[in-house]
Amino acid sequence: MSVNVPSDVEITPGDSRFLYYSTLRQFIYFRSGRISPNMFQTVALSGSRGERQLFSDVSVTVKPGTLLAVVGENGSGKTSFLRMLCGLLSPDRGTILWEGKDIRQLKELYSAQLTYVGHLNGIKDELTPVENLTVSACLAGDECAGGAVPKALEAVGLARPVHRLPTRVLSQGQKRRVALARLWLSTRPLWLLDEPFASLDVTATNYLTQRLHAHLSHGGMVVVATHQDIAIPPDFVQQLRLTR
Amino acid sequence: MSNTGINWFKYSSPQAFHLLAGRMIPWFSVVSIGLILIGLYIGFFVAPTDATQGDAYRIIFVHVPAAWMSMFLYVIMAIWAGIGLGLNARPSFMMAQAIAPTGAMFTFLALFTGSMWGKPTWGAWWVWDARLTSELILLFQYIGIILLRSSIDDLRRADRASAVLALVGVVNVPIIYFSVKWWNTLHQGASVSITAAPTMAGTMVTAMLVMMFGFWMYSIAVTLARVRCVIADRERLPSWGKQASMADVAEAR
Amino acid sequence: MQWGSLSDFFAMGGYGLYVWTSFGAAALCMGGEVLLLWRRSAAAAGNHDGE
Amino acid sequence: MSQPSMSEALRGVVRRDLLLAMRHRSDVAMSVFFVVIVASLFPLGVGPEPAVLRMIASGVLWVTALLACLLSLGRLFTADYLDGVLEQTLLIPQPLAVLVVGKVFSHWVISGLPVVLLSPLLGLQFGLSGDSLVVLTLSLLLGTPTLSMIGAIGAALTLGLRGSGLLVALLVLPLFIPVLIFGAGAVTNSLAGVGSEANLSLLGACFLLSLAFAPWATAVALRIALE
Repeated sequence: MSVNVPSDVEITPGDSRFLYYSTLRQFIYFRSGRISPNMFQTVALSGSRGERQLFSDVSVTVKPGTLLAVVGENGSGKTSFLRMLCGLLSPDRGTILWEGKDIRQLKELYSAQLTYVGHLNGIKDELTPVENLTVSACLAGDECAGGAVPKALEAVGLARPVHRLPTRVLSQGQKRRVALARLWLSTRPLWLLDEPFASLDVTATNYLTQRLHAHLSHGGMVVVATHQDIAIPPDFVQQLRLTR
Repeated sequence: MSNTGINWFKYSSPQAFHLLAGRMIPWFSVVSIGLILIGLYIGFFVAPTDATQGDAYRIIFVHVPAAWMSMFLYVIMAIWAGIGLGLNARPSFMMAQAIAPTGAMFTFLALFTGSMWGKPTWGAWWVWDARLTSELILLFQYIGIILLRSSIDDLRRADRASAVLALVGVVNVPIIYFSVKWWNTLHQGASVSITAAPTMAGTMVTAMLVMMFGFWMYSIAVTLARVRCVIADRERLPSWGKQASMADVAEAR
Repeated sequence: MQWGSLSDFFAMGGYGLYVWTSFGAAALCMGGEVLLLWRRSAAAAGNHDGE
Repeated sequence: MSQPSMSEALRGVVRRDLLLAMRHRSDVAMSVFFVVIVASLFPLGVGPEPAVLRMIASGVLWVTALLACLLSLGRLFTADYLDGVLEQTLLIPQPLAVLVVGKVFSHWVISGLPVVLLSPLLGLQFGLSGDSLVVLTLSLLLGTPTLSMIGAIGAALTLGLRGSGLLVALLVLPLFIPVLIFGAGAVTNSLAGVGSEANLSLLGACFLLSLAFAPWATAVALRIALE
């Protein structure tokens, strides 16, 4: 059970423009109660699936304005790790801290801080993209009124005529775009994305990268489980490799 | 085996418990056999023949303790399940798992001996009496819990899901009892009643109580033995898991 | 002791069938459970030795 | 923060599920048709004797309602589980038990309410009249939501398991028994002229009790199922 333990990797974005921008944005977020100058940590986190050990003693800190790329081969527990960070899966050992508090104590208060786009799209085949997005954004407490939803769908490159089709008839990539469009509505500080680039074409990948970049420079935090490199300046990125 | 990162030592040590249970089982077995033998002796040779029911009443020496244990074990199982859910403690889930089959066995026994008693006394193998009916439903619940556990592969989920079901069931048991009782009295009146038991001789009560304690000790012994099996079974699993993960690695390369 | 003879004891005042079936079932259930557990734990122990 | 209030979230869940049901009207129609056909089978099996039919009416109609609820339990969480909506539902910053109430309510509207509305008609088929028809409808109105709530626990526990359809029946039917007894008893009593208030208030008690406990137990079971 050998484990790669990246102990608290701290990233200080070197770009001066970024610093200025993110400090300002963070201040605004902070004042609006959306984010505090704090972080998201896991402490000695261990997980298993069934009786199979996936990873152990993972301690990592995600600071505002940084992206944590979770990499590892298939079956190394990336999805489990992400679900654990959401609070969907409880770790065998260790704790997950948000602003220094255990997320198990925070419960719904913590859920209100994150947007999770999982391996499954979480959209209904029978509903149109607009309906899907409206309902899920309203339920999650994101902006869902008026033109926000169509605008978000256009931002991921879904043209107006597609908005009114049942999602069932869309392609895999288009469905993925609908799921990811939630990120254009989300004002949550923490985004947890499981293979967001899977089945996306180059254009959509660019849109998403830009969106992630914008979120980071607003002082947001992103955790991405991914196989591919993300075109985001390495200053913003730290990597966590899960190994058995 | 000892060093495979099994993470269930964190709350208590099942291995120590495994040993302890192994030491306790003989004692409980001996006491149980002794009590049951004494109970049978009193029941068959000391207790007099009942004036109204003849010797058929002697069935209660096994029927009543079995019925008692069936309900008692359900409550104990639910308590272990509740502790397991509350504290996230694996050993208590194992206890709940170990109790269920014995409880189901006693429930079946209570039903079987009940109908054996009912035929000569009431003239029918089965009567939709409140106690019988709720006992039958108790059996369904035991079976449901065992089936639910066996159809979930993931141990952690199996533990917790069957614990939830056990707790829901424990709320349901008194409700069922009273509902059936009221239904019964509303439908057919009190033509048949087992609550009006004949005043029992002291020796009869003694025999019944001794038998009950005997069954109780038996249940403890059997549950401990089964918990040992459960621990042994689960202990083997991580090694399978390890092999499986090795296979995965080989496949990935 | 209210039993005159062994056959009296087995007859149980005419209820022998019911009484002995009940006690037989109890013995069978409990004995069977013990036997099954015995075999299961023996199998588990055997596996342990094998490792 | 612009968090939706609890009632808004509840309405959101209900609206989505009802919208989905509207897109799947045939599902609703099927459960209605099932009830009608099962209820019609009994006179064919038992014989057309009006006195006998009147005697068995309450039991038959109640068991039919129970089966209809059971059959539709599979729809309650499975689709959401498979497309990931359930996962997202668990992450909604509201108590999960409240959202479960929303899901169960829409399940009841789709599968229970049609049976309630249909029951006077079916009661007529069985020769019930006047008072007992009212009592039948009322007992189903009080009882079917309870069935949906209890059923939700079973549906959540067996979520994603092989053979879950059969398993859920085995788990849930014993828990349905009190509701069945009080519901059918209400009608029988009204036929006998005894007065059905006691049974109806017991049904109400069952409803309140399950409203207090079942959503919570379902929420726990859902979290377990999604681990």
